[in-house]
Amino acid sequence: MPKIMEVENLEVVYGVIKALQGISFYIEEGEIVTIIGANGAGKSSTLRAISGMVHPSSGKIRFKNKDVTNSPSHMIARQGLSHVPEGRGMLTKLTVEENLILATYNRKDHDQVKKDMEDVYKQFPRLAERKKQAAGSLSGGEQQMLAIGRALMTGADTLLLDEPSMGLAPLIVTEIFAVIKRINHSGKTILLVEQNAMTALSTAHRAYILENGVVLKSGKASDLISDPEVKAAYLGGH
Amino acid sequence: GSAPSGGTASSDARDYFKVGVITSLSGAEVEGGNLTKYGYDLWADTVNQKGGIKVGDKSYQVKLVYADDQSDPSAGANAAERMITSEKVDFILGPYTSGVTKAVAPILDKYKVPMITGSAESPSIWTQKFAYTFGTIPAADLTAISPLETLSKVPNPPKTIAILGVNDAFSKAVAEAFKASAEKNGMTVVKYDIVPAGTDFTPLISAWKQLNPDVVAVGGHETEHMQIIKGAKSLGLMPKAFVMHYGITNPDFTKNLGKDADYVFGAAPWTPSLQLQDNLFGTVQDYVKAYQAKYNAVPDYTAAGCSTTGESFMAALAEIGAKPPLSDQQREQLAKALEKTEVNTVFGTIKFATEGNWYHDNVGQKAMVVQMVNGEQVVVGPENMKVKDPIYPVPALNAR
Amino acid sequence: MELLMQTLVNGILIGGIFIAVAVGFSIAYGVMDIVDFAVGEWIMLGAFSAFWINHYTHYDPLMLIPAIALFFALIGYLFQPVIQKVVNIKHRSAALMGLAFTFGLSTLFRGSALTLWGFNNRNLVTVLSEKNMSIFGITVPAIRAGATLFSILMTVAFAFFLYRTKTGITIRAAAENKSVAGLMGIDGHRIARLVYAIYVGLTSMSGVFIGCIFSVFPDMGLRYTAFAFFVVVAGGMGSFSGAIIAGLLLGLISSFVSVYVGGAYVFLILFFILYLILVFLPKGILGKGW
Amino acid sequence: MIKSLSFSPRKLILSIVSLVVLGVLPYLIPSFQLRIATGIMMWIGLALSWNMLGGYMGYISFGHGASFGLGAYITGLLMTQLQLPFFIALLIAGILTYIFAVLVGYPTLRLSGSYFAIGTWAFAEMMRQLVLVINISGGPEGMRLPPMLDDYFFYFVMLGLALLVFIVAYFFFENHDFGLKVKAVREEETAARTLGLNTTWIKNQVFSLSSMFAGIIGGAYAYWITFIHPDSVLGPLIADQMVIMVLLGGIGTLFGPVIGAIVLYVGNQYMLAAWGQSSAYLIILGVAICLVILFLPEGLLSLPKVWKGVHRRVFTTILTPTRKSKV
Amino acid sequence: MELLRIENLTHMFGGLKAISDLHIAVNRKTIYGVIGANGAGKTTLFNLITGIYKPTAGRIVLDRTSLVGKPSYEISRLGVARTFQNLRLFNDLNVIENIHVGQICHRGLRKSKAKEMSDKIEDLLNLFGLEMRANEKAGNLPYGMQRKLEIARALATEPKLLLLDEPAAGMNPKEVLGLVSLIQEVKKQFSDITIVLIEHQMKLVEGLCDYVTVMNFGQAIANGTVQEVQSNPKVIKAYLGEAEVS
Ligand SMILES: Nc1ncnc2c1ncn2[C@@H]1O[C@H](COP(=O)(O)OP(=O)(O)OP(=O)(O)O)[C@@H](O)[C@H]1O
Ligand SMILES: Nc1ncnc2c1ncn2[C@@H]1O[C@H](COP(=O)(O)OP(=O)(O)OP(=O)(O)O)[C@@H](O)[C@H]1O
Ligand SMILES: CC(C)C[C@H](N)C(=O)O
Ligand SMILES: [Mg+2]
Ligand SMILES: [Mg+2]
Repeated sequence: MPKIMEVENLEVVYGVIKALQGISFYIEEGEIVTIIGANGAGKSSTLRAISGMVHPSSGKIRFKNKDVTNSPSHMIARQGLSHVPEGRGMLTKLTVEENLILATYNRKDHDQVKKDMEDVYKQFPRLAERKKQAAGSLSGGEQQMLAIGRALMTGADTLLLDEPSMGLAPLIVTEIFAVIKRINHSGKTILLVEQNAMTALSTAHRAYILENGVVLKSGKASDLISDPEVKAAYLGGH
Repeated sequence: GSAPSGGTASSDARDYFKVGVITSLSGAEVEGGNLTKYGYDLWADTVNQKGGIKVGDKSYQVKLVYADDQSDPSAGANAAERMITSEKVDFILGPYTSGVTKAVAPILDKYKVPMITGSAESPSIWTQKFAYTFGTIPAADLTAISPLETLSKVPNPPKTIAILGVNDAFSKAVAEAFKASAEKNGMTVVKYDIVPAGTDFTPLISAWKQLNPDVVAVGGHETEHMQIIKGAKSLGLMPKAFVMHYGITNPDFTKNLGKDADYVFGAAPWTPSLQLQDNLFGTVQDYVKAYQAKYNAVPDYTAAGCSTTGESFMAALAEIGAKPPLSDQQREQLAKALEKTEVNTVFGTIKFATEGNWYHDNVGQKAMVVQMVNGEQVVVGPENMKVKDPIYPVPALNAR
Repeated sequence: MELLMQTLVNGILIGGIFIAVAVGFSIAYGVMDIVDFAVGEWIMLGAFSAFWINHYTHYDPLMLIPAIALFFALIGYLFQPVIQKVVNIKHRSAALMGLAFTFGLSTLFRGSALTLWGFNNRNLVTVLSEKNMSIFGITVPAIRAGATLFSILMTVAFAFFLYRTKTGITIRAAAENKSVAGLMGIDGHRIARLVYAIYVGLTSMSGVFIGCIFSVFPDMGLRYTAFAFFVVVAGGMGSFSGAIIAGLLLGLISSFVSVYVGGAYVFLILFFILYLILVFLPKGILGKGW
Repeated sequence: MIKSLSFSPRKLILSIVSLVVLGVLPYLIPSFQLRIATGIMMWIGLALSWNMLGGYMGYISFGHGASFGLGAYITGLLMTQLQLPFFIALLIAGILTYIFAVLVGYPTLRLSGSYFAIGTWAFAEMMRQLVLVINISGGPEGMRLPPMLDDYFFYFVMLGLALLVFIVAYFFFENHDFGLKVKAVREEETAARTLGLNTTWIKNQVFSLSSMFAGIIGGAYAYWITFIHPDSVLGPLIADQMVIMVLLGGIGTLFGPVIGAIVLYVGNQYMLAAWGQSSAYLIILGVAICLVILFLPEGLLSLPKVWKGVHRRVFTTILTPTRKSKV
Repeated sequence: MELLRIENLTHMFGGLKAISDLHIAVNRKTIYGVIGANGAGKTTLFNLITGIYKPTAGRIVLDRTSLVGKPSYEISRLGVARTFQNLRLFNDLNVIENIHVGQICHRGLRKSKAKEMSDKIEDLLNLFGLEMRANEKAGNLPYGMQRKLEIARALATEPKLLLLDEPAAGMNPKEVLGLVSLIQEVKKQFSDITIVLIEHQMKLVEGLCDYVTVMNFGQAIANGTVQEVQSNPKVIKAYLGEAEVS
């Protein structure tokens, strides 16, 4: 499988704080790759840097063999990358429906759009019930569903998901990961940042362990699950 | 901050008169403010061409220094302070508006520096009895009564009148004067409104149309006058006459309204058609020519009133024989001298009242009634001054 | 009775002017939160450009409207990045700095107009200026009717555009959160530029009408800046039907107060009611939504 | 930690020195400059008072001019109608403005954001119209106060008021729990309420306090200029200038308003003096404001920071040229 | 023995019944869990208790004083503190100031020494491991730390009743265990505090809660100990799903 994304020595600095101190990793087409790590490890910063929400102080990001380091986020998005940010990035004044339509901004394949819309509503019936409700007044979980639904609507082939399970009921969490698997089977590449390390590792093909802005470990997810250190550090060691 | 003695002019030696002008070169009253500037500039130029102000056997050039009062009283007060204490001017001309005048006057009293305004006409200035503030233009309440007097003497004179005044010091005074003289001359006031600046007049115009008065009288400035005429035309209001005061003699009024400006009555203490002369400007016609040459517009009474303020000062200076720069004492004397001077100018005979409700205002000037005819101011009253008979009722706006 | 009707009509027509002033601003400010203190100056510049072109070419000002609108839209489009730079900073009151900046801008515009074109009051004449229609004794000045019609149509058009089209949604999205919009592939800055261009274009357009109705001079805009804010906010930020109703309401108040209460109290009552509306309908006349 | 009010000796000395300077200043400068200095003090006071509401609490008011005008007119009335001495009149004016603000505050502070800004603006315009139509105020004729023309007196009055406002801002808003409460309201009103802050009361206090100061200063202004008119003390320009001064200097800071007031007022006055012959100075003023904001979008106070920033950037690029190649 | 009692509580948003006829009784010094599907009405419940919304119907009683219709700040002064699901920190204020705001209105002894208060702050900083970031703006903290700061801020008011809305959101299992012991520590230090928490991470609920109410569509579909509800088929079907149980 060809690499769809390559990241080299990525550094992100906020004022004085060095959130990322030169991390490198890659993603192959059709993979699910997960990044796990403690609070403040730099997971979100990594995603923000890739999608152009923050500009790295150094390092290189290649997406589909194009250098996208420092290109504005809307340009990156147009190349088929969709980022579900931490805290869901609701557009609170827009209705549920408008949030979803918005995501299709750059799409031309209108009939496919219709299908996807139906899929999303089938996937999250709650959203269907709330079409006309302002996104801001949704419950935390409903918002999370909308955020993911919106990412699907962009028709992007690569998704960056920042803690998609956050604030979701266990039942829904299982569903969400099922969804992630399914859309991955349908050919989408996924970079998944998760706190729910166990589920993440059992869903992903490969994983990177991030700490204080550096990559500690990386490898096949199945291997890392059984790695004692990882167990101890992230799975609440049993 | 060496206070009241702060104006010690004698410190710097100069052989010209330094004259401060405070007027509205920006802000709400910018238009009128610039008219006054035209007037003052023309005086300075003429004086300097003629060799300057003659004191004793020597003549001195004049130099005007301007200060914009931004149409705001406090800015005016600051300007006065600056003129006197840092520019160290010998005397002051201006301002355009009554409001600023009232804020400037106390400062003049403090430093004992005389000022003549060639514009401010609100009677409320003179009742304050400021010692160092003078004015060449008779207060609005004196001038605004004449038009209706004249109209009351025409064959089948107007019986009903609607009066509107904009709610500023000057315009309100005019409206009040209109009301007084209307009642005095046996007209019934069918509607009387004092409206804040910026009001849209169309509703009132419609109301007048309903009441159909013989005369509509307006106290305001050129901007409002133009809006009234435009509005009247578009809403089909046509009284037998429009009466206004200041503003119709403002060049823009005729320039912008063309035919529609015609037949409007106004009060003016001065018109270009007067047969007067002085030894500075020559005849009124010469003055008008000079003015036209410089600004290609016909001067109105504000401009003339301003141009001639200087002549009173010239007379007073000659009287006390003070050479520039004036000392504090001399400026004090100058004010005293102004109270005595009586000068004949192209504006008329300027003499300032020394007591009464119009203290230091030039009350001698009789106000004329003018009517616009083909863009010209024609004097139609009072009897002893009129050139033509007033045209009344006037042709309808849409029938010209 | 006739007077009553006439007063009603006058009120609506005055309201038309208020709406005209606010139509562009309701997008820039109401939707996009672009605080601009130079609304009145765009009006003034629109009026002046109509005056000068008409002065030299004698084309009817109303015919010039499209050209002027386009021209100023272009100016707005080219100029917006400068304002953007001011507003972009990571700072709690970034939007406010835009206000300070545009305050400087309005001073600059007025000063320039005053210096370049002088203080004079100028008259802007069009075929409509003289005309008026009379329907059972009610007189309707053509030019005012034109202005009212124009502004209401424009407002409705934009309401539709913003709430019923995809582009509209993207504008509102960009307005709320540029970076999230960016993740959806929307160029927030381009949108902001677009909106500003539309606003400046529309506002200069209204300037032409206002110039025809009243007269043209450097300070003519001062008063309208206030009313632009009043109408947009009283109508409810981002609510277009609200803006229309607010404008008409203010117009009707002015008209009825001058005739039936007394000219002196027009603005007193106008602002009092405006204040009450804001306090008791804190989300604007219609509450939220368009 | 919780700021304690222990003056560092440096601070103490600095304050003493500046106080001395301000005290002797009037005897060193000509009376026009003295007049400008008085104006500066007045605007510093006004800007600081606005900043309490707009800066620390984040409630942007376009109606603060109303308090200024109200104070001016109350003082004027008390001095002309009741022949009260200036300071008594000023005191009463302050109290009345405060009470008035408390009453107006309750309905008005239910608004927030743009709605508050415009609400206050509408209210101020209403006040102006009111004063224009009632008789006791002299309406459009304006009102004259007994002239009292001692420049020193007014300089020290304004200086005193400016200091008063400054001290209140310093102790209550910068170094006191009250200030923290106010900022909490600005940052997250709901959270603040659930932490036990009676935000309604806090908001009303700040509103009334800053209005009161504006009112007192308005009273002093009236006596200083000796003539007040609705358009000059109740016009929108008063409030606008307060806002612009604060933004120009640095909103929500202690010295921002001070600097903003000095720069804008002095700028305006001297450009007026220098180019007052024509309206050109308006152009210069406008351009100046635009440039400052453009290059210091966080206000003049950020000048040193920006300056350092420039240095740092230059430095890093010099020291680590290799970086460039990496990116 | 009983601190909080909720009876017949109902709340409507327009036509939508977010809470309908809810009954809850919380005993002193216990940790009470509220779990349930997304949109079940849990956060709304907190908003009603803390006076952010006014209930459409029903009673909320704390220590025999009714909270219904009281403004939030009074409720807080009666000893109720909370955290928010979508964080509501004073982003522009630093960590210490955030905590201090919590103290201001709650020193029953208004004049209590600044020293004393700053010590309390120190303790909270240490307890929550925020001492390193003490002077940083709250808005710049990583998500997890922001959550902890909110709890610390709430505790600064020294509440009788502490409401936590998804305190473990955005924490990995290890961190969740950390939080469990942290909250237990809190219970030790604030001896007579009572805690009601909303959470989706069952590890936390298992680790802490003495008693749980499960909500769905605004109603309580089950009450009991964690074990009881976890084995309740209704709960499994509506909330947990098979995965969690097996
Ligand atoms: N806007 C910001 N300003 C300053 N520092 C920041 C900012 N955003 C993040 N940081 C810092 O960068 C570091 C990494 O943050 P990041 O959000 O990437 O961590 P994370 O792995 O996503 O943590 P979490 O699991 O809590 O989301 C943290 O120390 C955080 O404090
Ligand atoms: N202000 C509001 N207006 C309209 N509906 C609302 C409002 N707030 C909440 N709701 C609706 O009420 C229901 C309950 O919301 P609530 O936030 O209490 O759910 P929750 O139990 O906290 O869910 P989650 O666990 O996902 O946070 C949701 O369906 C939500 O859409
Ligand atoms: C009309 C002007 C000649 C007078 C000036 N407007 C005043 O207020 O007195
Ligand atoms: Mg994160
Ligand atoms: Mg919730």
